[in-house]
Amino acid sequence: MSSQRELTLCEAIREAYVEEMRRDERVFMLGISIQAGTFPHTKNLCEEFGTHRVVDTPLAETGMAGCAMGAAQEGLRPILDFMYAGFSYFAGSEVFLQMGQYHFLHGSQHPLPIVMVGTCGVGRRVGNEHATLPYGMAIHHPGIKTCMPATPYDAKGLMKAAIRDDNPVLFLWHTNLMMHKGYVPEEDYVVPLGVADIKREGSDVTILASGLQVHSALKVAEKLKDEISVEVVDARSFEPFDRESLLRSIEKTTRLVIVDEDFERGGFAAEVSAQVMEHGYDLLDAPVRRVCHPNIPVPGGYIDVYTMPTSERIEEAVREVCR
Amino acid sequence: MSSQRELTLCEAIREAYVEEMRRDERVFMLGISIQAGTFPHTKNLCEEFGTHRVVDTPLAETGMAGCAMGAAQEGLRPILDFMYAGFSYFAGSEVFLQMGQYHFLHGSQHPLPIVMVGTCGVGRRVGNEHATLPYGMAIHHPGIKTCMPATPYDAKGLMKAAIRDDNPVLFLWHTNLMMHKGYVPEEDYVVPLGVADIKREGSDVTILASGLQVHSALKVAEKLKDEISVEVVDARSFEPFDRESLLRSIEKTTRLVIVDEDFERGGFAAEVSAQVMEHGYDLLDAPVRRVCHPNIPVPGGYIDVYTMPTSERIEEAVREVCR
Amino acid sequence: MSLTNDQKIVLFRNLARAMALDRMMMRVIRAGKMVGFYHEGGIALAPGIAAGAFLQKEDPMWPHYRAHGLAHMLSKGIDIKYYVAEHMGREAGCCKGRSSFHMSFPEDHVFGFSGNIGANFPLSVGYGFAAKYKQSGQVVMNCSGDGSYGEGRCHEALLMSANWKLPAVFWCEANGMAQHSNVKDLFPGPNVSSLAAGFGIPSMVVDGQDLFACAEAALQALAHVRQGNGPIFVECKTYRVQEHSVGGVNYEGPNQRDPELMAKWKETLNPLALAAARLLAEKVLTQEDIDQIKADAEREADEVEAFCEASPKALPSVAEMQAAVYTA
Amino acid sequence: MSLTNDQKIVLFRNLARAMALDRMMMRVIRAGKMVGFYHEGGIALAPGIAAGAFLQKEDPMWPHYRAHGLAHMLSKGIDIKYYVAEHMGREAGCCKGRSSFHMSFPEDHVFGFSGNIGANFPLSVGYGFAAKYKQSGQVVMNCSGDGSYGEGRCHEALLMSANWKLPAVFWCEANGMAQHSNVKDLFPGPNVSSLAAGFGIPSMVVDGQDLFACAEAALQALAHVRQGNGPIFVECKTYRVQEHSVGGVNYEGPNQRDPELMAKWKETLNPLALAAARLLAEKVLTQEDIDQIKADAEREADEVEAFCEASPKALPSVAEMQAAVYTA
Ligand SMILES: Cc1ncc(C[n+]2csc(CCOP(=O)(O)OP(=O)(O)O)c2C)c(N)n1
Ligand SMILES: Cc1ncc(C[n+]2csc(CCOP(=O)(O)OP(=O)(O)O)c2C)c(N)n1
Ligand SMILES: [Mg+2]
Ligand SMILES: [Mg+2]
Repeated sequence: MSSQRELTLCEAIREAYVEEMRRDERVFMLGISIQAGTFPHTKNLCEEFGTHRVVDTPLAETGMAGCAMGAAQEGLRPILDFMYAGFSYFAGSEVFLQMGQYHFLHGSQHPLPIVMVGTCGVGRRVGNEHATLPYGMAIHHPGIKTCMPATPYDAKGLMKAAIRDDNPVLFLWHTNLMMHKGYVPEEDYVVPLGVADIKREGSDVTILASGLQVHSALKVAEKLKDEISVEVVDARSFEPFDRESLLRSIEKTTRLVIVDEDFERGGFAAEVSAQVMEHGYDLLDAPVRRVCHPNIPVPGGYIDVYTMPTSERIEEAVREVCR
Repeated sequence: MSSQRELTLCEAIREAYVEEMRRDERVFMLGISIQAGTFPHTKNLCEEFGTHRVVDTPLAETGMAGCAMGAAQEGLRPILDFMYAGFSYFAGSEVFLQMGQYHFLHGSQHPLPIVMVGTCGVGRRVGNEHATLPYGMAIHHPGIKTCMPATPYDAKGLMKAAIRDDNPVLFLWHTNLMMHKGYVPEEDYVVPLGVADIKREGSDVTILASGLQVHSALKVAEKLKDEISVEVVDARSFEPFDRESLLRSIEKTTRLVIVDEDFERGGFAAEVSAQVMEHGYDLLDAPVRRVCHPNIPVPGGYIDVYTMPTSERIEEAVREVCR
Repeated sequence: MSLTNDQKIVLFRNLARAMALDRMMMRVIRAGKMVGFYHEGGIALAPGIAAGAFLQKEDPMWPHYRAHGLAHMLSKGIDIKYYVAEHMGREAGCCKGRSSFHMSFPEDHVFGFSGNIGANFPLSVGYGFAAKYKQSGQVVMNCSGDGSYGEGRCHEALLMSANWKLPAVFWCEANGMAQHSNVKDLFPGPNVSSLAAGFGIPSMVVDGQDLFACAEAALQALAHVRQGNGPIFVECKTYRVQEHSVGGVNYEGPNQRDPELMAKWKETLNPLALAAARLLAEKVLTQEDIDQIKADAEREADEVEAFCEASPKALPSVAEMQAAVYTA
Repeated sequence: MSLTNDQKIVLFRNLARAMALDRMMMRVIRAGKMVGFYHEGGIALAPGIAAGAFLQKEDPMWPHYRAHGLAHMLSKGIDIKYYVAEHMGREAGCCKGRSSFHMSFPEDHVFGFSGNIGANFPLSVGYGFAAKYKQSGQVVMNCSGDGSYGEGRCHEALLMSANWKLPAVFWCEANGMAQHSNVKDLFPGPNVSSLAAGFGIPSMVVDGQDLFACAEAALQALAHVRQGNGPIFVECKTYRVQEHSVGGVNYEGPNQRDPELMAKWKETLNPLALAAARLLAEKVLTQEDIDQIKADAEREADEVEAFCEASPKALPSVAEMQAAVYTA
């Protein structure tokens, strides 16, 4: 037994790839410089699967995205690696307007099983295209599922769910978590899309977070534990979003802080706040607060760590809703 | 005096172009087939301004968007016509990630005075790319101002404000309003970006709407006038958004319905709802309701008129918040 | 490569059918019975017939959107009445009445459409990639207009196809126009197929009014591709004798197009008339045969229209549609 | 076109400066004093020096991102210490410490950067368009790598530039690599400049290790462009003798690159050594002059580093930044 086996988040994702590619010959990967492995999640995959299933492409994001869509229409199950998720904007029409809408608009006869992956997140001092987290944009567009793990365990399980899903899934992770270690079972398991996870129980206030911010939230919960009992809900998946679990948590705590590293305006946090307004208004004892990236471009330099939702900003919001 | 002079919305926009192009030689237009005039807003502009200021481009949206950005960096003031606003997704990186962020990321030394225009909106039975309203996506991305007029008067005034603004502005209009007629003064006037307009006063409930939906809201207000006194606030500009005017209205009415023809999830309506949660929680006597395009791709066929926010759906929401 | 008489007759019959359907679509849209757009084919349908003529059911095809790909699809053997029904927003529509101008025939490997011109290019890379991956022997017929070659997506597709030697035909139906612009004002050279050489892709230019020349070019291109030589580019020169889309202007830049020139083209360059003359001269068909084929084509078009009108308007509930966004 | 001795000396000095700065950047990033990425230039900096050498202040330039465009910018006469300070997140940074690897010298018509490779192409269309619109006589120097020519944006830019005869040089620094791929696995031919012909754009291929050959090519290209002949494509063949970006692997596809080959290139193809040998042979400079130039370059690099370190880290408040998104 290997209940203590620890992998990095990248290794966990890689393990999911390997298991699913063994299981299903239709699964292949394409992206820029994935054979060499720009990031460890694709490292040495060619050794087992060959260059025809782990395909390096030219710098050509629309071609890559279209290749994935067309191959999916022809019965394959592509994993499309954008390297940095922000590069997906180069294929804006394919990724946000076409991929999720093709199935419905064509009479729901032919789903497109595509997984798009990319790293993203603030705090690496690289700014803009290399940091942008496109999930706020993705959830706005019908037909694309979107998720982001906070732990290696969730990463492997969500990735397996994504690869087995017949719909397009945008699977993101935070650059600062790539080397984050944690327990990952060797056996086959799936973390379903659309199921949130209570990462810490509490009774005074709920923090909804995802990815790296789950860890910031946990830090705040730990710090405040003698004063305020904080429940940390990991959204895990933005679309489908597990509203029920969140409402159950709020039923208990009556207070909500949403932590979202993406741009605040018109993002995931706004959507959740609006949904809670509509479905949980009577549960609340204080207005929902958002802690997001401010509405400024993601700066590089030393600044970007100050614009992300820090533990200080989260703590402040928690104290405010508990006042 | 011509206080009764009526123009269509397209004519009003065209008049703004003409006046601003006369005033400022740096203003030019580019787009696909704008010389012939795919839509009347550019009809015959070449006669006065020549083909060097009213420029037809190949089908090449990234080239067009980049051309506008580069020309703006070199001191010109481009008006970039995407024809249908949904085509802007082909230049997703330029439009949403670069254009609004260039100024800030480069030390706020050199603004980019660009106006992007496009028609959009549900209800023409053409579906998807020809209907998609990209303002929900635009407001999510810092640095782009975004507006949409409901009347020819506002169209001329907002367009002049947009052209004179030193920042990128995405100026949209609803396809179904292109031929909508209304009073437009001959003289020079500006409708500032970021100022909402009360299109009808009321005291029981506020409807926030924009574009075509202002007219649906007005219809509902008229229909309900003996039962419920509806105030119709026209957002006019999504970013900057005039939160103050909205909050003043809610202070009076204590109830809010947001009508938004864009996809519901993570859109403008979600953002407004979240802001009202944060800044107007104590003003509300009922939870805010959204009436939006459901989270499905914009269908074509006869269906799309059933998915847009109809008067019936708006009325239902109004009655619900007033219960 | 030369065509058999039987092949010529099929091609001719299909062109007659496509042109009759094109006229029917015009009647229908003018009568207000169509939802969405229609972009008349006019005398530009020979290339589409040729493009579809020699494909197997399994060979993926992206039809050029002019005449909404009716020529391509019927030539490939698809029963297009379900697609016409789609244009009329009917339950019988191939997209369940949800799309207005998208087609969907996944079993015939015609997977759909997009309102964004140029969307075909990246998708065709995927079709070709899959063919190679599966070693299925499929070939890809990627049809679009000369204007579409402005989009950078064509570059990425030409590049990937050439680099991976994908089995794909870049089939360009060059009518010299793109919406309200003359392509000579948008492209710095006489043929957009000049792009192919930069990628080492062979190309040919064909008279798009000559149905049989187009068909021979298609055969030659498909042979090249099926032999594993990688992609090929075929540019068929044709004409637009009417406005871009029904109800729009017929301009090029700020100027109206010359109506006399278009009338002359219409008269002298009708591909069906040109093909009929050839078949008569070669004694492949008699005038009676030809008249019969044309009459059959008209009747078929009427039947398609009647079929569509008999189908109820598609008006699913929002809940039904919400359940149709994802597959389970 | 031949170069004067004075021109050769300036070019040589600037190459020495750029290579010293490149080494300094490597020291700084390895010491953990840099924020963001650095992509070492190594022996690939001669093309950048040539690209910037003959431009006027008003001529817009997009520097290739390798060695972060330091060579291009200093050659154009820009005081790059503010850009280096940007890399160190300092208040003296040309973007106020907000960008890590973006440059901004609007008065020198170098307007910025983007982390998306290929963003240069559409922007350069805008620079060229504006030059024509204003009849300013400006020319555009649009520099990027061979890998960047995968992006469809290059197609749209080549097309528009050719179509409108814009005054633009497409300057390609072809090091045969793109991240962890060999360009021969990404492009189906020996030269990406083969793309130019499809648009009727003339092109040339130059030895990128020969500083003076690059400079002569730049002069020739600029003369072509300044005479109103429209765009031109120059491909400089060069080498990458280290990993793509500091800290990454040095692979091509699944295989490690050959370290011996790279070591040999480094030894035999150093453009500064090659240029020095020429200048000595032609008696333009003595060994002492050369040593002095190199020593000056090292000193300058140290001074730049010291300047940056003296500047405080930029840490504006969120409120300050929010006020900086729009201009009033
Ligand atoms: C991305 C995008 N840009 C612009 C348009 C508008 N548009 C539709 S068809 C067309 C012209 C296409 O020309 P071509 O490919 O030559 O086909 P043709 O109409 O001549 O047969 C244009 C500009 C569009 N639908 N999508
Ligand atoms: C749109 C986009 N895709 C991918 C990348 C990742 N990337 C950065 S540099 C690079 C290689 C560029 O190669 P080339 O243009 O030849 O320049 P070189 O590094 O060889 O000098 C890649 C793939 C990116 N930054 N942007
Ligand atoms: Mg055409
Ligand atoms: Mg390279």
